[in-house]
Amino acid sequence: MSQTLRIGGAVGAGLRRAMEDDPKVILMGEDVGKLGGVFRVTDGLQKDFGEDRVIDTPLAESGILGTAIGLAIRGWRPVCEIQFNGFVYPAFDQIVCQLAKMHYRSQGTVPLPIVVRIPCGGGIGAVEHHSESPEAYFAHTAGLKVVSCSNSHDAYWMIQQAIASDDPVIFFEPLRRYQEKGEVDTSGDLSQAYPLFSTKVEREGDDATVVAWGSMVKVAHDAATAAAEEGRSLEVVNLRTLSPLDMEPVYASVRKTGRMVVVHEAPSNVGIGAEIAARVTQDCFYSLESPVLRVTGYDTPYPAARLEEEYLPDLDRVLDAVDRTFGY
Amino acid sequence: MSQTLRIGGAVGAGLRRAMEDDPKVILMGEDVGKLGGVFRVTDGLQKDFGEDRVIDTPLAESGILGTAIGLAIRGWRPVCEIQFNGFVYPAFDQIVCQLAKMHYRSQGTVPLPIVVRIPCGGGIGAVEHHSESPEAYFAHTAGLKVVSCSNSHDAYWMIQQAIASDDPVIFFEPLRRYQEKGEVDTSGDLSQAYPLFSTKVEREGDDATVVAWGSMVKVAHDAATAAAEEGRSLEVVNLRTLSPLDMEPVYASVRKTGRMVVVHEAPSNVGIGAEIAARVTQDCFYSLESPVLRVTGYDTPYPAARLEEEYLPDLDRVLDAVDRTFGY
Amino acid sequence: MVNGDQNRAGPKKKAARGRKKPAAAATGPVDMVQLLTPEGERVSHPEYDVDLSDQQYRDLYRDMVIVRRLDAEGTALQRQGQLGIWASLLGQEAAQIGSGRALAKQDMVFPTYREHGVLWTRDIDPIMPFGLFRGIDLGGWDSRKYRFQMYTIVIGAQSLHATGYAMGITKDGKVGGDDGEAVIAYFGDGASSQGDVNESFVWASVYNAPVVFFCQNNQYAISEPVIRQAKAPLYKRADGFGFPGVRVDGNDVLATLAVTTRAMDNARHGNGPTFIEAYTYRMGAHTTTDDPTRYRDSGEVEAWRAKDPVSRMRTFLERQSIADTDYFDGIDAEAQQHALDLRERVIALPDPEPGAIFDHVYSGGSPLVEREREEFQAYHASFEGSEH
Amino acid sequence: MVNGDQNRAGPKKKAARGRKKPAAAATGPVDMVQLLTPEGERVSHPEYDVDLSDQQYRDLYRDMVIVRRLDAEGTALQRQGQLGIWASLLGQEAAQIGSGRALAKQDMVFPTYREHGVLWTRDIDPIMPFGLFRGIDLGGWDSRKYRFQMYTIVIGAQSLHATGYAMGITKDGKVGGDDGEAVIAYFGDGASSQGDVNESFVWASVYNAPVVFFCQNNQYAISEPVIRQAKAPLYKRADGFGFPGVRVDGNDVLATLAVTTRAMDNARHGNGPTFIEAYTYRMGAHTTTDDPTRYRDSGEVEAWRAKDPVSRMRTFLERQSIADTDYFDGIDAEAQQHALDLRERVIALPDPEPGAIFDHVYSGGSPLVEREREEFQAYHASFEGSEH
Ligand SMILES: Cc1ncc(C[n+]2csc(CCOP(=O)(O)OP(=O)(O)O)c2C)c(N)n1
Ligand SMILES: Cc1ncc(C[n+]2csc(CCOP(=O)(O)OP(=O)(O)O)c2C)c(N)n1
Ligand SMILES: [Mg+2]
Ligand SMILES: [Mg+2]
Repeated sequence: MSQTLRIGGAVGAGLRRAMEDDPKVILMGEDVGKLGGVFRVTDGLQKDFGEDRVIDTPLAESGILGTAIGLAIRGWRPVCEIQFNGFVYPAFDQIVCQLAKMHYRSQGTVPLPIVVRIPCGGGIGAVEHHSESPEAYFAHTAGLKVVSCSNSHDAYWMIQQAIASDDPVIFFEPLRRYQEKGEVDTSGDLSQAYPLFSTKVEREGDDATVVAWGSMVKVAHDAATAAAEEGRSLEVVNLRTLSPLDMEPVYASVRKTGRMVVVHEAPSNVGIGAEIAARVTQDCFYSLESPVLRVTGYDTPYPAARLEEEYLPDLDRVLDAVDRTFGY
Repeated sequence: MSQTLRIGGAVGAGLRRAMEDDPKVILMGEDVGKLGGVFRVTDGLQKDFGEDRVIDTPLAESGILGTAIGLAIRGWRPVCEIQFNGFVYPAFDQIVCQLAKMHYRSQGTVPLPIVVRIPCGGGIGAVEHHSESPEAYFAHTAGLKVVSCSNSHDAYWMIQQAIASDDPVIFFEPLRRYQEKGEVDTSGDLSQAYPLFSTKVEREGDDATVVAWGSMVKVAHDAATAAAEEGRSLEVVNLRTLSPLDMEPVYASVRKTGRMVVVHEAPSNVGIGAEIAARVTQDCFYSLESPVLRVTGYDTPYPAARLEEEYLPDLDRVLDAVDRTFGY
Repeated sequence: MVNGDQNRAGPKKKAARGRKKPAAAATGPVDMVQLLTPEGERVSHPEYDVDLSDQQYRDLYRDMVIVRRLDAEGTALQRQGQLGIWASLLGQEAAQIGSGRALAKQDMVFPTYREHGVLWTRDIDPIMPFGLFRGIDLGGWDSRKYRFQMYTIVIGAQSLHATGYAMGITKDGKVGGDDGEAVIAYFGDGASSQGDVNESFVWASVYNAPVVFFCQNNQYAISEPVIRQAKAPLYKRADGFGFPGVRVDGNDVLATLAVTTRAMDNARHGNGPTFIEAYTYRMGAHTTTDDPTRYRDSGEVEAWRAKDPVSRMRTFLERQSIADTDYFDGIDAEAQQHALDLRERVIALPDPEPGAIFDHVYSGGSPLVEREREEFQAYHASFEGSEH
Repeated sequence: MVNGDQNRAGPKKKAARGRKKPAAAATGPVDMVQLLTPEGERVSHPEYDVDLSDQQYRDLYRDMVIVRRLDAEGTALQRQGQLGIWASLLGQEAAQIGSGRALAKQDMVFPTYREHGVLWTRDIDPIMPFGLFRGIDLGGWDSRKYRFQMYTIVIGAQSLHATGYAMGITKDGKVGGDDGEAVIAYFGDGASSQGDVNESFVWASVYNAPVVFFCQNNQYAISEPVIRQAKAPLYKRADGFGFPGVRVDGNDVLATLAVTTRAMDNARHGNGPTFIEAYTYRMGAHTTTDDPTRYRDSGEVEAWRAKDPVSRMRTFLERQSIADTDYFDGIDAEAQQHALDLRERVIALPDPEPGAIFDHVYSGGSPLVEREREEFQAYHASFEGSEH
């Protein structure tokens, strides 16, 4: 079975299926109920599953995460929505000190199967705090798993896999791509879907590797298409899992191409791009024709909306970096 | 003038001098007043400067940071103490969304000269949340400056420089070294002190470079001493500033030695070691005889106290990594 | 800029009395301070009153009409693609003008993102926040100069800043007299759930800070009715933290003025914080991206329309013969003029230079940011002449 | 393990009456529920009472003596280097035993790091938390099995967990009858300032969650007296959030039992949360690393010693002839036996295997952690035979 769904709709469809499959799955967040979320991702779910399973919470993110933890201890499987990326920080303590550590603290006796959904990244002309990419904070936090979907098919399956995971998962959704449509193969079940914590080579190429996730995957594909016109063959790797990283496909790719560019919207400094560069350099030292280069948001706060086009990595900046890998 | 001071005492002496020099400097935190802080760093300051300038706050870290921001807007220069590293997270939102961004948001009209003092790292046999090294979170946050002192002299001067900075500074203190004594040259003034945001080569060597900060600097020096006995000459670089990084001395060192090991207590994944590795690889690609290796805490939550000796980088692990850089 | 006669309309100490003091009719409901009923009737309250000249009454009306008109212009500009988003104050004019006009020059305001009306009362060019909503800056004003902080988007964060600022006032010895300074912190009903807001109550109480918490309970946090935030009336929250809370009819500019004036005076005289819950209603959408028909019915909206803050004031002015049709028409025309002027100037606001991304990250600079700035410039220079 | 006769001592539904119901003397102070004065006099309270058998009175005394003795052993073990740190409950025995004995088997406890007394009432081997204080684990127990959560060190965090758990009870349909489930969340006076604690009040109220917030106001948060946290009495906090708050004499085990029983029953019957402030005193140091002489004087400590929870209960038992010297001596001996047994077993607790660092980071595993585990093992193997 195949369906055409927008990415936002695919997350919603995945949530719906997870709720049907497991009566313990509940949704919590600001405006997720009657409104269906500010992006309508949870549209219709409260109507169909009731206020008991789709919960409009008070406006306090620490409260959302903290009560979700209590609910999970009780045996529920909460999926928390953080309305925008920049509003996850009030919950940071609960995420870093409790959500990430409970399983370890309890010697494995108290898992916390909680998913935290965060619309991520910029590009929609929003005001401050609505366009950030906070994934590095969570990837640096042992005990959390962090993933990012980038197309409808992945959105549909990855959200279900995240919910089925007994580990807490920070689930990033590519905010500015919510409206983009794609084919979703809804047949089969979770066990048949591409594994959640696995990276995927989405386009094969020989000359250089472009690694991306979330909103930037499309940019990477566009760059590969443009490069192909110029006779350069780029391999596009969709990271999908940001923690733990699935490095083998990345290593395999760079061993083939010898060159790598990592693209992300977050600032470069101490970002996930740095980790990939460090690991690739360590494990593929003699395969590298040039250092791993990063194309990222700049090391500034996210700027005013009318500057974001300059701030965010785009096709040209990716191609420019690819060119530079040939300059070594 | 030279004085022998413990590192904790040197921070205290620096705070005292800053308070004498500028009546706008105030201290805030849990137990910083009458008790003098749980490590006695602020001992005697409330007695001498009064409750108005040394403030025992309510037990709420977001409140400490949030009110400090208001006080700074009013023209005060708050120095906030976070009692232990693991308790900074309730203040994370105020730090990341407000402290880091106000100057940018205001187009430079509203500086926030706030220092956040955080005792950092493990090694004291404490319970959970008392032994963490959260510096990567802050270094990844544009708008913050992040430094780490590692000896008495630096402690004395760096805290004063941090307070004098108009930018917000996250100031890490090497918790397990508070009691270690060192010479402090208290003569001169701030303008003559070694610049705050500058890295320092503390021991010259030719064969490999060891980069460290905070508590790990001593480990690096010990490793260099041990290596010297085996005929290997290590250069020890004390990073001091974690954001912005001062990379030139690091590059210069690796261009000389060709090999580098970065040591930190925080987990490796998306840590500052990754950033250093990525930048060194990019800017010194042809100087590297081997990839930059990292010796760090493991990618687990900080373990129970009786496991920390195994968890924390030590002399042997550093030497092992140095050996491995010769294996490429 | 057209921002004319803006005398502070707070209760005068020695104001010439108006022609006649409007008669106070029935007593308002005790659990909500009211001095002007929805029907425009002046009522008395056992504890609060205002003593205003006709001119002051008219000024309050004028303020409300103008900020409503400017706000409508914000919405229109967004619809026309001139703004990225707009957060309308429609329905909350009395709460904002009444509280704003209660402030003294030396007081400091910590707003949310919706306090365009309060901003107006500070003699600030109303264009100031439009850079934020247009996406050309993040606020970008000198909040100390204007004694009006930048808009805060993270819900509740500013309540702690306000409290800290107020603590600073105390440290400066600037409380205790009529010329004392005080702070007002605005936030919404939704914000009352945030840890930060509750922590600010702790701090304000413990340090007896000269701060007034002004909560506009407009009944909604986006789609969520206030019942999702609290079972008890919000104003009751304060008592348990050790300072007084009061609920005022937030659609009654006179009551809001009276209650806020008293609270600010208490603060500036060293008597500590007050929590004010202004009971009002967000007549429009949460912001221009919101569709309120998804979560509330028109009946509710209509019921609140009958309590409109502007029309009740107009009825009052008419009944008391404080103003006539000519006056009202004049104000409407003035408001229209303000709006047209604003529109023109907003549309003319230039985009920032691309390199502005790198400005003001730090006061003391950063080699990383400077390196990125240089690379950025070199990169852009490489396109010069190309079609990029 | 020696953890003998531990019948739940809550008010019996159909308990055989004791020989004589102890006479209630004067009425306790109304702002603090008290049933037993510091002098051991049984007083009545207009709203609260307990109806206990002699055995139950004795059991409460026994509980307090034993947990005090075990606690002293914790302190001693730390002094002797067997523990990294110990957080003593000295002085808070009545608050912990009274509240703990009010719980039903099906109830769930969310403690801080100091609730060793409550733990005792749950029929849990008192050695359980010693792994944490010894530094061999981070708690490490199955909190669901014991219906007693792991100790929480981040101040206030557990109040939200407790509230969420309670919401889950409601979702499970497990409220509304005598067999309903309820939750008790412990925290300190200092914790009352944390955003999380206040947010948990919001949540509990809005969802009418079956949770009791039990705040042991032991007058200090490390060195800071409660006046640094609040101007108003803490129990008043609840009212503004929409649920009842009550202050109980936390050194009175009977009053604490009575008040907690009522609150838990209300919760389990679907009547929502209660906030209990147990007014008590931390007689010892904050933890073994603390030196309280730096911030409080002995006079204050002595004044509180006169209100000791254990001795007032002993006086009561003596006066009412519910127990005699033989009994007391027997309890002391039993407590001593418990302590010696505990000491022996604590000292015998083995250190974890080094590789335990890598266990249980994830339920579903992680290639990074596994790689590090392997490298760790290879690295350690390389030292084998060496003097390392
Ligand atoms: C910390 C945080 N969480 C979520 C949001 C998204 N958000 C913006 S406004 C709003 C509702 C605010 O409601 P209220 O406090 O009542 O103020 P109002 O908009 O009604 O004036 C929400 C949830 C935010 N800005 N900050
Ligand atoms: C978030 C956080 N901040 C600071 C600390 C350090 N700390 C541990 S106990 C304590 C005082 C707690 O006081 P209170 O809540 O009254 O509990 P008590 O220790 O008196 O039982 C502090 C500040 C902490 N554990 N967590
Ligand atoms: Mg609202
Ligand atoms: Mg206490």
